[in-house]
Amino acid sequence: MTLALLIAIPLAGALVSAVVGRSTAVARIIALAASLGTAGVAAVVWQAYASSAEALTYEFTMDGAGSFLRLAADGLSVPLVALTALLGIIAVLASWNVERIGTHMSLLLALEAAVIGVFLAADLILFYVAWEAVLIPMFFLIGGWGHENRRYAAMKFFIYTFAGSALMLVGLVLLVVLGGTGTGMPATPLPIEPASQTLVFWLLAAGLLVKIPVVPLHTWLPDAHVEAPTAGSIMLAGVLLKMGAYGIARISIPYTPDAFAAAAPILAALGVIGIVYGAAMALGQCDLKRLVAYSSVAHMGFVVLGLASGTELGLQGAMLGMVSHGLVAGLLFFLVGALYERAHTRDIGAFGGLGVTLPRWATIFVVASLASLGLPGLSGFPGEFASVVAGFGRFGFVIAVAGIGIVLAGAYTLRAVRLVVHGEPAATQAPADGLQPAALRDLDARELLIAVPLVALIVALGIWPRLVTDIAAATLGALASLAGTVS
Amino acid sequence: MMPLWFVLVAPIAVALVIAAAGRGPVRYTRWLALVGPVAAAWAGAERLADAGRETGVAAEAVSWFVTQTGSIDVGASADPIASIMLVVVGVVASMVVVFSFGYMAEDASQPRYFALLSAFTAAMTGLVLSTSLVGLFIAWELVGACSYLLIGFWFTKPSAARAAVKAFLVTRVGDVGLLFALALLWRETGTLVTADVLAAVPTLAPATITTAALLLFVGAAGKSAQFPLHVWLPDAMEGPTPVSALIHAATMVAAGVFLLARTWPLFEASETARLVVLIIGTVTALGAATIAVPQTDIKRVLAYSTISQLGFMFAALGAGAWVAAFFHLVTHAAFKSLLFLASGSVIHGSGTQDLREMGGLGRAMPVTAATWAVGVAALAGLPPLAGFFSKDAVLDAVWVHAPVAGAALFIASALTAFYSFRATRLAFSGTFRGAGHPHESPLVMKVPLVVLAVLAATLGAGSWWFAELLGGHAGLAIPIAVASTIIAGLSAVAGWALYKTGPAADDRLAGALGGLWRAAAGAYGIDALVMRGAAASERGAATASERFDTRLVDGLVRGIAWLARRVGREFNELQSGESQLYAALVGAGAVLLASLALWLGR
Amino acid sequence: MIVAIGCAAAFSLGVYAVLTRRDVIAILAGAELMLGAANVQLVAFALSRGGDGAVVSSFALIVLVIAAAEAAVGMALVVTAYRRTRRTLVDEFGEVSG
Amino acid sequence: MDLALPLAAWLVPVLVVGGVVLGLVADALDRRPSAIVLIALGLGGASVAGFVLSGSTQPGIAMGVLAYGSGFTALPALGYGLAALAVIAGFRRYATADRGPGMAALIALGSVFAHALLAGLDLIVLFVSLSGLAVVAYALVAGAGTRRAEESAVRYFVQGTIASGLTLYGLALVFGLTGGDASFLTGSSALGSVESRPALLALALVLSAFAFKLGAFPFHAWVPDAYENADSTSAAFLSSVPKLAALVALLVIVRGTLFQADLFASATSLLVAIGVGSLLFGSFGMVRQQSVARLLGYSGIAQVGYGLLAISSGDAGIQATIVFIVTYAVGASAAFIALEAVGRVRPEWDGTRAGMAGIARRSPLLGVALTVAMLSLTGIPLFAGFWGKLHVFAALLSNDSVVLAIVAGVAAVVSFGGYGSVIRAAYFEDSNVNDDETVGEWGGSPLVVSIVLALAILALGIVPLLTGISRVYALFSL
Repeated sequence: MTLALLIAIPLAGALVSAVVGRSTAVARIIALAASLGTAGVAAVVWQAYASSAEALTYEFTMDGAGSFLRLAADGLSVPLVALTALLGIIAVLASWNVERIGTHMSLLLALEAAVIGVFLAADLILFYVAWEAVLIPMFFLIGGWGHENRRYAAMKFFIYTFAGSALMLVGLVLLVVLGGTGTGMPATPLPIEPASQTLVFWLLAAGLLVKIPVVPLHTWLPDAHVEAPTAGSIMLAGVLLKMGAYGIARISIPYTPDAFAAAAPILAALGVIGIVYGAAMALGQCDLKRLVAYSSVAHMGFVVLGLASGTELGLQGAMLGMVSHGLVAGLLFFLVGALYERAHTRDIGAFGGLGVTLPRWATIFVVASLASLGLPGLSGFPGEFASVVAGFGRFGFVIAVAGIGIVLAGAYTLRAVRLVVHGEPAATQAPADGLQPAALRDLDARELLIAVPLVALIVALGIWPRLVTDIAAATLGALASLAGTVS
Repeated sequence: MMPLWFVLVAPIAVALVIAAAGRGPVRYTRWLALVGPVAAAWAGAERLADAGRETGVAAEAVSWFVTQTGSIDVGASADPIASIMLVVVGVVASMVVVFSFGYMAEDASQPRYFALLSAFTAAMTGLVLSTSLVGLFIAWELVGACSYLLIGFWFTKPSAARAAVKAFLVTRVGDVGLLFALALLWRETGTLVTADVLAAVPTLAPATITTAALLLFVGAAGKSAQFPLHVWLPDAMEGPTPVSALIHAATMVAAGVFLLARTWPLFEASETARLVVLIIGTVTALGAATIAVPQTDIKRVLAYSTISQLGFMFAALGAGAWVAAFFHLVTHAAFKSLLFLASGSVIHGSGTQDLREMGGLGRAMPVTAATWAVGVAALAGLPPLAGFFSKDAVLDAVWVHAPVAGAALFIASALTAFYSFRATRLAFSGTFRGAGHPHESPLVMKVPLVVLAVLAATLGAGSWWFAELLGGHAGLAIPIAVASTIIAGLSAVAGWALYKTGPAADDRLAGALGGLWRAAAGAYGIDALVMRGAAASERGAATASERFDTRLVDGLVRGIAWLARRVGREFNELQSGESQLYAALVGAGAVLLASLALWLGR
Repeated sequence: MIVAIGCAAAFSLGVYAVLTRRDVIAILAGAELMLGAANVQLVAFALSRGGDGAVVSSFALIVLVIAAAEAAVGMALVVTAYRRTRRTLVDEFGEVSG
Repeated sequence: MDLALPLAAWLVPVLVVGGVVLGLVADALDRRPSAIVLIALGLGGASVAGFVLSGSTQPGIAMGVLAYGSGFTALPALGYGLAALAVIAGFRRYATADRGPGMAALIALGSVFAHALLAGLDLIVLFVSLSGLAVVAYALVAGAGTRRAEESAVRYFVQGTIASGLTLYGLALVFGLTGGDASFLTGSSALGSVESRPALLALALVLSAFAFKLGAFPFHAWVPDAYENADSTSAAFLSSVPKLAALVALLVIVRGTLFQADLFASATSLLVAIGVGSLLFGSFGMVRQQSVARLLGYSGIAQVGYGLLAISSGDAGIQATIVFIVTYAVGASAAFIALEAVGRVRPEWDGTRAGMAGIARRSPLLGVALTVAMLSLTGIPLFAGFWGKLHVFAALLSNDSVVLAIVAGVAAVVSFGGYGSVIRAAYFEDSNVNDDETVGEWGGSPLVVSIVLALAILALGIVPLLTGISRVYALFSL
């Protein structure tokens, strides 16, 4: 029953805040209450799963009719659900003073409910319904609260993902037709006959790879991020990108293992290209949000590499990579959003010397940047390390190309730090459109309430990654054995 | 017995306390920064004292990643070389902290400085104590990060910010090599605990061993600034001088040598890897020595000197004598940190870093001058100071193993003596050419100088004890010792004499050596080349992202959208508005269907 | 067999009329001709295949009624269009397109 | 011929006709609003009765001609319901225009013809209902009263004449081939054993007759003009009820009765040809449309493509067609009625996307209704349209025509180019016209009706998620 609550609470919150959203105070309270409630339930689910270690399931049946509403939480989904719940609170807090706050909060909570739906779905049709349902609130968040070319970005975001998921729907239905066991996803699904596995795998991959995103299919991400409001960006980078990788682990590996094993080198190549390409692109950006967007492409490249290796270490690396990127990207987007709220520009050149004018902001930004470039002791490192080591174990020296990406990651992150935090305070530089350094006030209590817990989690996960991997170990182990190689 | 976890955790806790306490009580909280180094030195000394009795302290290990097939563990334990390094790190760090009380007295953000120093000590001890390669790698990158934060301490200075980024990126290139060495070893041996890996070495294929060794060496070269990854060290002088003394003289740069010493069986098994190390070491030693000669900034002289001395150590490693290299590392740590602190005191006193503006400081800063002299003598390798014994061991080993390399090192040691005495003469004798009047540093800066001077002088005697502890051959190779002393002495005198007339001597030498002098001054253009490459790559990435990403990939997407609209326009044209065309369409459609049906049904 | 050919000819004549004549009234006439030809074809073909007379004739009668209804509505449309534009040439109505 | 037929067979049409008669009498007495109300009541009553009866009575065939019970009564009931909603939505329009009640009556009669077409199992009934619907359609399009409407009506009529000629010719062939036996049930056996050439010609002609009524690809020319120029409520009726009836009738004929024999195996590929043609033509044609009604016209063509593909995919296609057409009919009429509401909220709306910029800010409920309709037509989950598309995909894939499924998927994506642009216009464009002074009011009856339809779409979208498909759509199964 608790699983159903995980979706019901944010949905209820969304409906209520949509209806009553006129007054800002009420909307804020409801949104915060809903997100906190969801986080509470997520903690209960985490605890329940950790102690019992076998998947919690829930099926909604109304007098015997076969329902599609089957939920299940296991090692793969519990960490991601917890991440979604946490980022939900962060997103709500980050959009404290946004205009038309009622509808904004309801879209945000609807988005959270849909994403949790994807992670908990134990039914192929419900998985697809939740997958598409995520698009609608995000489309309106980008379009409604975006900046100059928000319309183009919203349309591009929707059509890009919808095109991928249309093919995915064909794949899913083919899976149901071939599988023959109805639309439910049993705990250990049996793979479909090898002949059509390749077709189904690549149909599913169309939808999943667009969402990760993998390099040739990624151009929607920078536009969507630049235009999305802060809360939208936090959720988009924090959880939406994980749905693709989750889909591969949840559906592609168990249902089409042979095709997955055959496609693993291609996936690994795409991952490595993503790492290098994302980092190279980020190096050339002068808009902070585009820079973080491209860095997300690079981070998800590591996750794909980890998945492609098919080994348990690789999968754990991918899981860590997903959770860590959720925290790091969420924090970075929050910081950039806070800066945008104050300075109304995201151009990297407009800043400088923020270390002096905004010490608190600068410190957290440096910590987040170091985590983003994968410094040990912070959450970025374990995921990357495990993915690279596992990827190397499986594919050998071709993975060394990722090394370039790792160095470039250091380059673009530290370039951003150098241009924004270091150097003389902006007073001496030409202030961009009347940006007086005095106008910039440092992070206030609310913003610290968001940033500090995230930093604490990033450090904790960096020092002791088994916080996440222990939960996921059992499921990932089973998946690894399915994916053929167990090393 | 000082527990190892305390040595690691204490400095981190102290760092947090100092940072949290903020500017107010910094006068008192900064003394806490001594806790880490003293603890490290104490623990190292304790373990060295009873090294005789093989205590075999149980390694407290904990598994970082657990998979069904094997786990990646992280642990700490102190074996002899680790204990020595603990002492080195502990002593030098304590001296630097005490020196910094004076040097950084009026700096606004002292809490951040002392917190970072303490964090660095923790990272360095972590690196030294780690029993698994993963633990070592984690500490390795943390050390790199602390160095980045400390070089860029005065981040308002754009040059410092750039130098910090450069240092981090160049060492990151090395770290990537190390990462793939670990990945290779994990794939081949299934474990990353150092002892198990080294135990498995005989079973590995030669090619794997060589590749792993070379990758490890890439990591070491990055951190220890060996050619071609040496470009970052001279720029790292942008950081505060005590930082240069601690990080860029004694501890971090020595990590490369320590890594090779720690994984020695791997190198021992691969002839080619050792050859590469020898070549790179020798080239770096000689190259850096030539570059150091014409330098005018006192800290850059010492920086290139450090690169050169590290070249000596790697040459010794290449020649197979890792004990000699390790001994030279210890002595070098002592006298080089002394020289850096002394140069700090000189800069603090005279207000300038440029040798041409100094002069006559001997009289104004007697203690600094005296300690500097001891350091310089040790660096030049004049008996009976520590440098003489350790350099002699290195020269002996290299000469026996590869005479050509030995000769090159002899030339390098000659140059070392020359530039060290040139700097001494320019700085300390003659009349003060700079503005203002130099003054001696306060007591809190003089004490560390004296302590380190004593160490630099007496460590030489330790070579017997050292050899017997680590198993190298004791004693002094007399012929080598005599030859090196003569060469060193002659070049020292030459260096001292030539610069009687002060900086003018440089122009005379420049005239005499012509292009070579200018080339050496510009570090043979390598640095410029790398910087131009980096800038070009950054611009390239910008234009690439503009051209490739937005035009090509996005263009493709917009193209598809345009195609859809274009097809749409064609269809809309079909709706031209004439009624008869519509009617004809209906008729034609029916005929088409009928013929299709007939044809299909035949 | 003759009837089939005859009806087919009449039908195609009707179609030709609808497609080529510019005057809407002529098009209406063509339409009537088509329906009539089809009706005769229906009756002839059904009877030749042994259809029961009553059913066939009732079908034919209904067809006639429907044809009349269509003609009526068609004429109504033409009249309303004529009353507004004073023109009955079909190709002058080319305002709606795209 | 026992006259004690079960209620389900005759009660529903009688209610409608009764309503119409009373309405026309009221109109004659010059009390137009009550006329509209009476007609609407007739339709509404019929719809409710239909749904109630469809569940309770045993399916059977009345007078050998008209099937009733379960699907055959429920689907017409849905038709009547949609017609009733169209009339209610157009209440102000019909109550004021002098030929208003006539239009409402036409809609009611049209839905009766649709019932006959859908439930009829006899060649004669088929021809009567096809022609009847055609005549009603011409009148409705012309009824809008604008020059462009009349012109579209004339053009529609010209095409219609050829189509009905072909239809009659086709039926004549079938009638002859079955040896004069008009009934579908008994005729199909005779058709099986007849020589192939004329039978195939007959099949082709009957298919083209239905294709024209549905507005499928080669016969689609009238659709964009008719939907754009008819007034929104008649377009709502035209785009949903006749299509519903025609598609189900086609399903019955091709899959259920007449063209059963394996001689007609080629029917599948014919349907696929027309289906894919309409799918592509509609989807791509829709993307550039500025006028929203015209855009919905192209979308109608595209959606029929899905229906035809469903029919073409064998037995699995039967439930798929039913599910698809129900969700499409509700979606299409919701869309057009929402346009009517836009007309009311912003009277000077010129029918284009740009014209309705920022309408959602002016009236949020209208924005929601529009969005729900658009997303349902695109086939996005949580909305009724998704289940239609899902079943079409499942049907196609179950007789492993993967390529067709992919084409259908791509077409859905392209179609979002059109649907999405409407949502974009409603929400994200800033309206250059400041709405407060305009004379438009909150939206009136069309807004209420479109909200009701939007809720229906949401219910049809979400309830199956909880209770599974069978329970909800069993009602309509044949």
